[in-house]
Amino acid sequence: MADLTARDIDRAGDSRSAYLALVRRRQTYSFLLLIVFVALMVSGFRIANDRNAGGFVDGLPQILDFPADVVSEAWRNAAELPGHFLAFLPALIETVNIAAVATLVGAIAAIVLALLSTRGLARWPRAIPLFRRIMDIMRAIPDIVIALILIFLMGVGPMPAVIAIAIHTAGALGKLFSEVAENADLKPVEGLQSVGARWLQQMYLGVLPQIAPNLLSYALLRFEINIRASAILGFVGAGGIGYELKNAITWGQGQFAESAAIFILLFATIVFFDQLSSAARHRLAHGKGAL
Amino acid sequence: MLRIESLTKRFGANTAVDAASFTVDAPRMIGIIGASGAGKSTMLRMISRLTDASEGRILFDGRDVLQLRGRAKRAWQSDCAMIFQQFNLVPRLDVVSNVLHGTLGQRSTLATMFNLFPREDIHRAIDILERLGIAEHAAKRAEALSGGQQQRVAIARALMQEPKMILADEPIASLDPMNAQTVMEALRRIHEEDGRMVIANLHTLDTARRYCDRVIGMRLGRIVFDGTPAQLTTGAARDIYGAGADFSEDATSTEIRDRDLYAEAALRDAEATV
Amino acid sequence: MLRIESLTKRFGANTAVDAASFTVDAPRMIGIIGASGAGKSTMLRMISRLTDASEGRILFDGRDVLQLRGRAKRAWQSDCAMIFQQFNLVPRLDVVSNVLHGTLGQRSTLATMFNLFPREDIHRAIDILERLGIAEHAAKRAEALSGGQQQRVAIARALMQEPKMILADEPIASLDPMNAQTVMEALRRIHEEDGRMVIANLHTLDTARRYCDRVIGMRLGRIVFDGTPAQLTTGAARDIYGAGADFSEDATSTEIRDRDLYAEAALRDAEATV
Amino acid sequence: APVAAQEIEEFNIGLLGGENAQDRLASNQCLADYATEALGVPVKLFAPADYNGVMQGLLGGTIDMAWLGASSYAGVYVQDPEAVEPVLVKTNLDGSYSYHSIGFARTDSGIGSLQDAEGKVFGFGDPNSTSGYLIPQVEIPQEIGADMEEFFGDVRFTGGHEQTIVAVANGDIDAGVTWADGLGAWEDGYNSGALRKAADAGIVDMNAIQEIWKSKPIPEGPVVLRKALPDDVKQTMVDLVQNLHETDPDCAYGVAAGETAGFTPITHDAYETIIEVRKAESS
Amino acid sequence: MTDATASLAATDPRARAEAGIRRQRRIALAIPAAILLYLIYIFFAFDLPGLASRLRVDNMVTLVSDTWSYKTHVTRDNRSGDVEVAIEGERQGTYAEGAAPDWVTRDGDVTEIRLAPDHLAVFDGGQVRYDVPGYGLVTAEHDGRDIALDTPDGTVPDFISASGARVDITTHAGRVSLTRNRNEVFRYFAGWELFFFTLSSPYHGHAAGEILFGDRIDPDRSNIVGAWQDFWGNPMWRHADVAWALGETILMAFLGTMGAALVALPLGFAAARNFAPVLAIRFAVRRVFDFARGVDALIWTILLSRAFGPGPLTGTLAILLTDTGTFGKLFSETLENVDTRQIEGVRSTGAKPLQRYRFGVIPQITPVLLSQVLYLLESNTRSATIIGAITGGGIGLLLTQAIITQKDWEEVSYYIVLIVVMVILMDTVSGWLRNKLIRGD
Ligand SMILES: Nc1ncnc2c1ncn2[C@@H]1O[C@H](COP(=O)(O)OP(=O)(O)OP(=O)(O)O)[C@@H](O)[C@H]1O
Ligand SMILES: Nc1ncnc2c1ncn2[C@@H]1O[C@H](COP(=O)(O)OP(=O)(O)OP(=O)(O)O)[C@@H](O)[C@H]1O
Ligand SMILES: [Mg+2]
Ligand SMILES: [Mg+2]
Ligand SMILES: O=P([O-])([O-])[O-]
Repeated sequence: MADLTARDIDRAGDSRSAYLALVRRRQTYSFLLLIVFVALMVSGFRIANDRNAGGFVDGLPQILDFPADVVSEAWRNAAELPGHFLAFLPALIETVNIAAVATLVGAIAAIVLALLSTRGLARWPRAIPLFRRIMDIMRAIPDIVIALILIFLMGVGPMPAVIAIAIHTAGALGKLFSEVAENADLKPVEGLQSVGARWLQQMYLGVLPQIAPNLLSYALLRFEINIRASAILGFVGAGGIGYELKNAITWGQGQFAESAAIFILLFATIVFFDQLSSAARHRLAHGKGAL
Repeated sequence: MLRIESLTKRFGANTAVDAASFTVDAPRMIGIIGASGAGKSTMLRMISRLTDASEGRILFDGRDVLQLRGRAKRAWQSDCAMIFQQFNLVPRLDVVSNVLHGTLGQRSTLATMFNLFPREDIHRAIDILERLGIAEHAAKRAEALSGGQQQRVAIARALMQEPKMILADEPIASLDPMNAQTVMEALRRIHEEDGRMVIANLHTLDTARRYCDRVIGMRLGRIVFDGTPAQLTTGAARDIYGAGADFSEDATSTEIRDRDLYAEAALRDAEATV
Repeated sequence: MLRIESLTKRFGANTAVDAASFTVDAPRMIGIIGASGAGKSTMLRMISRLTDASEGRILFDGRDVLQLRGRAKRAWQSDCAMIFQQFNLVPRLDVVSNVLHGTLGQRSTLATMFNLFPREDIHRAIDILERLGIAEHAAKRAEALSGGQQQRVAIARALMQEPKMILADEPIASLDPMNAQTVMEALRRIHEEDGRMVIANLHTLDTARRYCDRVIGMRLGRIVFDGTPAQLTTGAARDIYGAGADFSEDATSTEIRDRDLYAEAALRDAEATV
Repeated sequence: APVAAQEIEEFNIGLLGGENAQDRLASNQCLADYATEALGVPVKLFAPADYNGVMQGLLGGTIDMAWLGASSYAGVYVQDPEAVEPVLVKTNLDGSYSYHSIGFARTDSGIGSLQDAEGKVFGFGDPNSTSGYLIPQVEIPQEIGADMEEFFGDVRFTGGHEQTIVAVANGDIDAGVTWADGLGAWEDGYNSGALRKAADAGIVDMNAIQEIWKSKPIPEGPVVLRKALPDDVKQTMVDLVQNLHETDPDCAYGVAAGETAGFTPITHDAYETIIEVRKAESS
Repeated sequence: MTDATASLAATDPRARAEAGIRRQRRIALAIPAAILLYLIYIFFAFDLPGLASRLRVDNMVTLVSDTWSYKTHVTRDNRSGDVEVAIEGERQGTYAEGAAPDWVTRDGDVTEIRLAPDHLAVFDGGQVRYDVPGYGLVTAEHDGRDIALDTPDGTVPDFISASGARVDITTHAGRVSLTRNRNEVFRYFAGWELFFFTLSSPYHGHAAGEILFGDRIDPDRSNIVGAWQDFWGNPMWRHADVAWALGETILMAFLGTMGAALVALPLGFAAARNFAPVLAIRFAVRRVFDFARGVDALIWTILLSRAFGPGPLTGTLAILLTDTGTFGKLFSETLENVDTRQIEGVRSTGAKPLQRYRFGVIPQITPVLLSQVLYLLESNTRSATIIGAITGGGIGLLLTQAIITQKDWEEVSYYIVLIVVMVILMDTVSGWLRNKLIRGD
C-alpha cells in the first residue's frame, strides 16, 4: 500500500512537471509568435510609411481635406445632383450588368467545374486534379490582368470585364461549390445511377436540388463582390461607372459635383445589393429557402 | 436466364466476393442472407453494374452483362432495377417525379431536364403508386414520407423501369417491423403477379424463409448455402453466420409476431422488478 | 447555512419556480428531482446567480445572496460552483486550463488575460485531476475527452473554486450509465471527504436514492416533496412526476445494475423463444 | 554641400505618365541622385498611374517637385493657388517652348480632316492633359463650328497619350489627339512627342496614320516646386535642373524625355491664359 | 362506395400528378428561359455581334509571339551614318561599338544582316537591299525627300507598305523599315534575352556552371557576388525593383488585412447583438461597417491620396478601411453565433466580464476569425495589385503600365507569372497557417 502511494506521488510529480513544461513551451511559442507578428506589423508599417510620399502622422490631420473639397463643391451645386444621377444611370446599369452576367456565367461554369472536381461525383475521376488546378489558376490571376489583356485584344467595352470577372468567379465559386458538393448526399445519385440515368441527369436531378440553396447563397455573395470588381475595372478602362468616376475625379475641382454623384450612386448600389444578398442568404440559410 | 460464373470482387487486399457462382432458370424470388460484410451488397451492385467486378461473368439471357458499356450498360441498368436500404430517393422532389425517374434510362437528357415526361408515363406512375397503396401521397415530397412509404416509392420507381429483374439490397433493414412487412409483401406480390425475378439481400432468416422461393447464403464472400427455405435449418444458419452453439436466430429477427413476444417479455420483467 | 424563502421566478406569464422554500442546516448531499420543466435548473441558476430571481430570498450564512452585486456577487459565484449537463467547458483549451478557470474569480483580470496562472494553482489543478482519476489527460484539449471525463474536468473546475457549495444541474443526463456512475461517485466522494454541500438536479429516482442524503421533489415550479430517500416511495414519485398508475420507475433508470438485470431478462426470454 | 538638411527631411519628386512606370523611374533616377547630393536629404521618385496622382501629391504637400503639363498646373493652381509655383520650362532645340496638339486618324479610315470625322468616335487622352484634352476641347469646336458631343458620334477618354495612339492604330476609336513638337517630319512622328516615342517603339506605323488637325502652339508645361519649400531648397533644385543640360546631357535627355536646349526660368504669368481656359472648362 | 366516387378517386391523383408535373415543367423552363432572355438582352446591350468584328487577331498574334520572343534592332542613323545593334532597341541592350552578333557583318559602309539562312538584308550607305526568297531583290533608297522603291516586278506586294516617306518590308524572318531619319532591320528570336545579364555585364553569355565553378570573370569581384549584383541590378528587367514591387504589394495586403482585423475585433463586439445590448450603438456601428465596406477600397484610395500622397501606405490604409467594414460584419456575425454554454461555464466561476470574454469567447472565435482573416489576406493580395495600379506602387502599377503602353509583352507575361505565383503562394501559406493554427495545439 505504501509502495503504491509512493508510485502515485511519483506519477503526480511527473504529470505536473510535464504539464508545466508544456505550458512553458506553449507560452514561449505564443510569445515568439506575438513578437514576430508585432515585429512584422511595426516594421511593415514603418517601411510603408517611409516609402510613401506623405507620412502617416503628417497626413492624418489632412485626411478630410479632399472629402471636404468634394462635399463642399457638391453642396454648392446640390441642385445639379439629380441631373447627374440621371446622366450616370446608364453607366451604373452597365456596371451592374457586367457584374450580373459575369456572376451568372461564372457560376454556371463553377457548377460544372465543381461537379467535375468533386470526389464521388466526377464524370472522370482521374481528371479531378486537373480541374482543381484549372480552378486554382482561374482564381489566382487577378481579374484586372485578364481585363487589360482582353481590352488589347478586343477593344474597350464591357466584354473584357465580363470575361475577366467571369473567369475569376468560376475559379472562386468552383472551389466553394465543390466543398458544398462534397457534403452532398450520394444516395439519390446512386438511386438515379441504378435506373440507368446519365451523368448529367444524375447531377441535375440528384445533386443540384440538394446543394442549390447553398450555391445560390454563395453566388449572391459573389455578385456583391463582383459589382465592386466591375466598378474597379471601369476605372482602369473597361467602361461603366468606374470610367465616369475616373474622368470626373481626375479633373478635380469643377467636376466634384459629378464625382460626388457617382460616389453616391456607387455606394448606394453596393449597399443595396449587399443588403439584398444578405437578406436573401439569410432566408436561404434559415429554411423557407425552397428554390 | 441469369447465370453467375465465379464472380469475384476485390477491394485492395480484401476479397468482398469470392468466385461466387449460381444459376437462376426461371423468375424466382431469391433471398441472399449472410452476416455483415459477407459480400451481399457487393454482389447485387456488381449485377446492376453499380460496381465493376474484378473477375467472372454475369450472363443474362446469354449476354455477358459485365461487358456492356455506355448506352448498353445503361439499358441493362434500366432492365434491372435496384432497391436500396436507404431508399436513395431524391428527397426534395415529389413522389411522382421520383417514380418517373425510373424512365430516365429511356428518355433524352434534355427532355428530362425540362421535366418533359409523356402523359402516359405519368399515368402509369400513378397506377403503380396506386397498386402499392401510396397514390394519395403522389404530390408530396419524398422526404415527407415515412420510411415504409419511401421504400414503396422506391419500389414504384423500380417497377416504372419495367425491369426484367428487381434487386433489393436489404430493403427492410431501416424499417420498423410494421413497414417491413408491407414492403416485403409488396415485393412478393410483384413477383407473383408480374412474374418478375426478385433478388433480395436480407438480414433476417425468418423473412427469407417466409417470402423467398430460394435462399442463398454467403459467408466471407463465398456462397456457402443454396437451397429452399425448408432446407435452411438452424444448423445451416449457424454455418452461414459462422456462429457458435449460442447462436439465437431471433437475434436477427425483425418480424412483428416475434417482436411483440419479445417486448411483452421485457415488460413482464420490468414489472417484476418494481 | 442555506435558507431559501419563497423563491419565485417568472418568465413572462410562465412561473418557472413558484414560492419555493427550504432550509439546509449542515453540508448535505441533496438531490432535486422532477419532470422536465419542473423548474430544477431555474432553481439552481438562481442560487448561483446565473439567473436573477423574481421574488424571495436566498440566505447563506445569514446573508441574502440575491442582494449581492458586482464583486460580492462574483465572490459568491466563486463560492458556489456550478456543474452543467453539457459540461460547459471551453473545448479548445486543454484540461488544466479549464480547471484553472475555477480560480478566475480570485485572480486579477490583467494577469489572467495573458494566461498567467500561479504555479501552485497549476499544481493544485493537477492534484484535483489526479483525485478524479483523469490526470493523464491534463494536457489534452477538453474536446478530445469522453463525456464522463469532461464532466469530471467540470467537477475539477468546481473544486478548484474551493467552493462552499456545489450545484450540479443534471450532471449525468448526457452520459452513458458507466460514465454516469463514475461522475456520481466522484461527487459523493467529494461531499463525504471535503464535507462540501452538493445540490444536484437529477433525472432518475434511483440515482437520487442511492447518492443523496435528502431529496427534494419539484413539480410545476413548486416543491412537492422534501424527505429522505427512504421516504421516496413509488407513490411519492408518481406524485412528483404527475404520472398515472402505469408509471414504471425504471423508465427513468440509467443505473448499470438495473440495466444488467433488464438485459438478462431479455436474453432469458429470447432463449426461451428459440 | 548639403544646404537644407535641417529644414526638410526628404524631397519627393513626382513623375507624370508617359511611359512604363519603370522607365520613368529609371530615366529620372540620375536627377534624384544629384538632388540627394545637393540637398543632403533622401530624394524619392513617385510615378503614379495618372496626372491626378501627382496633382494630389502637390496639393497635399507630399510631393515637392514635378514637371507638369500646362493644364495640370492650371488644375493645381485653380484648386490651391498657394500650392506650387512654376520655376522652369523645357525649351525646344530652336529655343521655343511650345508644342502642338495633333489630331490624327488612320490613313485607311477615309478621315483626312476634322470635317470627315463627323459622327465618328473621337478620343482624348487624360482629362488633365493640355494637348490631350484642354486645348482641343476649346479649339476643335471653333474649327468645326459645332459642339464636340454633337458633332462626333462619341467622345471618349483613353487615359493617356499612349493609349490614344494605340486606340487609333487599332481602330478602337476613329480619331484622337496627342502631342508633338511639330518640328521635323510626320513620318518620324516629328522630332519629339508621344507620336515619336510610339513610332520609335514600333507601336505605330506612321504610314498608317495621318494628321487631321494641328492646334495653335501650346506653352510647354512648367517644372513646379511646392511654394512652402525653404527658399534655399528651391534655389538648389532650380540650379540643379537648369544646369543639368551642361553637367550631364545624358541625364537631361532622360529627364526631358528627348533632345532639348535645356530648361529656362519661367513664371506663373505664362500660364494665365491656360488657367482661364481651364476655369472656363470647369464651370 | 359508389362507382362515381371510385372513379373520381382513380382519376383524381392522375390529374393532380399531371398538374404537378406541369407546374414543375413551367419552373424548369422558366428559369433557363429567364436566364436566356437576360443573356439575349446583354447580347445586344453589350454589342456582341460588333465585338466579333472588333476582335483583333493580329494583336493576339503579337501578344503571343512577343511574350516568348524578343527582337534585335539593327539601326542605321541616316544623318550620321552610324550603325547600331541593340536588343529590343533599348539603350541597355546595345552592343558595344565594334561588337555585334554573328549574323551581322560590317564592312565599312556596308552592313550585311542575315535574317535567316536564305534571307539577307544589306545596308549599303543609305540604300537598303533585301533579297526575299521566292520574290526577288527589293531595293529602297532615299531620293531627295522621297524614298525610291524598286521591286522585281515593279509592283508593291502585300508584305511591303510604302509611301513617299516610309517603307516597311515584313516577312516571316524579320522586318525592314526605312524613314528619312533611319533605316532599320529587326530580327526576332525566341526567349527572354538579357533576362539574367545585359550586354554591359561581363557575365553575359556565360553558362551557369561557368559562373558558379569557373574562373573569375570580372577580376574585381568574385563570380557569385558579381553575377548576383549584375542580375539583381539588371537595368532592363530590373529584378530588384520588381521584387520590391512584389514585396510592396504583399506588404499592403498584410498590413491592411491585419490592421483591419485589429480594428474590427473590438468594434465587432459593439455590433453583436449578444454583446452590445444598446440598440443605438449596435445600429451605429453596423452602419459604420456598411459605409466602410460600401465606399470600397478603390474610392478610399482616391480619397486618401490627397492626405498621404502616392505610395504603399495609402494603399494599405484603403484596404484597412474597407476590410474593417468586412471584418466588422463577419466578426459580429461570428460573435452572434458563439456557444453560450462555454461563457456560462466561465461565468459560473465568478469570472469578471473581461475574463469571461477572454476564456469564454476568444478561444471559440479564434479559429473562425483566423480563417476569415487568412482568407481575406489571400484575396487582398489580389486587391493590392489593383490598388497599387491606382495609387502608384507595387507590381500592379508595373503591370498595368506595361500593358497600357502595349510593348514589352515579355515583361507583361513576366509580371503575370510573378503575380500568379505570388497569389498561389499566399494561398498556400494561408492554407498552411490555417491548418497549423487551427488544428494545431
Ligand atoms: N467501396 C468499398 N471499398 C472497400 N471495401 C469495400 C467496399 N465496399 C465493400 N467493401 C468491403 O467488402 C466486404 C463486403 O461488403 P458488402 O457491403 O458487400 O457486405 P454485406 O454483406 O452487404 O454486409 P452488410 O450486411 O454490412 O451490408 C466488406 O469487407 C466491406 O468492408
Ligand atoms: N430563459 C428562459 N426563458 C423563458 N422560459 C424559461 C427560460 N428558462 C426556463 N424557462 C421555462 O421555465 C420552466 C422551468 O424550466 P427549467 O429549465 O428550470 O426546468 P427543468 O426542471 O430544469 O427541466 P429539464 O429537466 O428539462 O431541464 C420551463 O417551463 C421552461 O420553459
Ligand atoms: Mg450490405
Ligand atoms: Mg434543466
Ligand atoms: O498636358 P500634356 O503634357 O499632356 O499636354
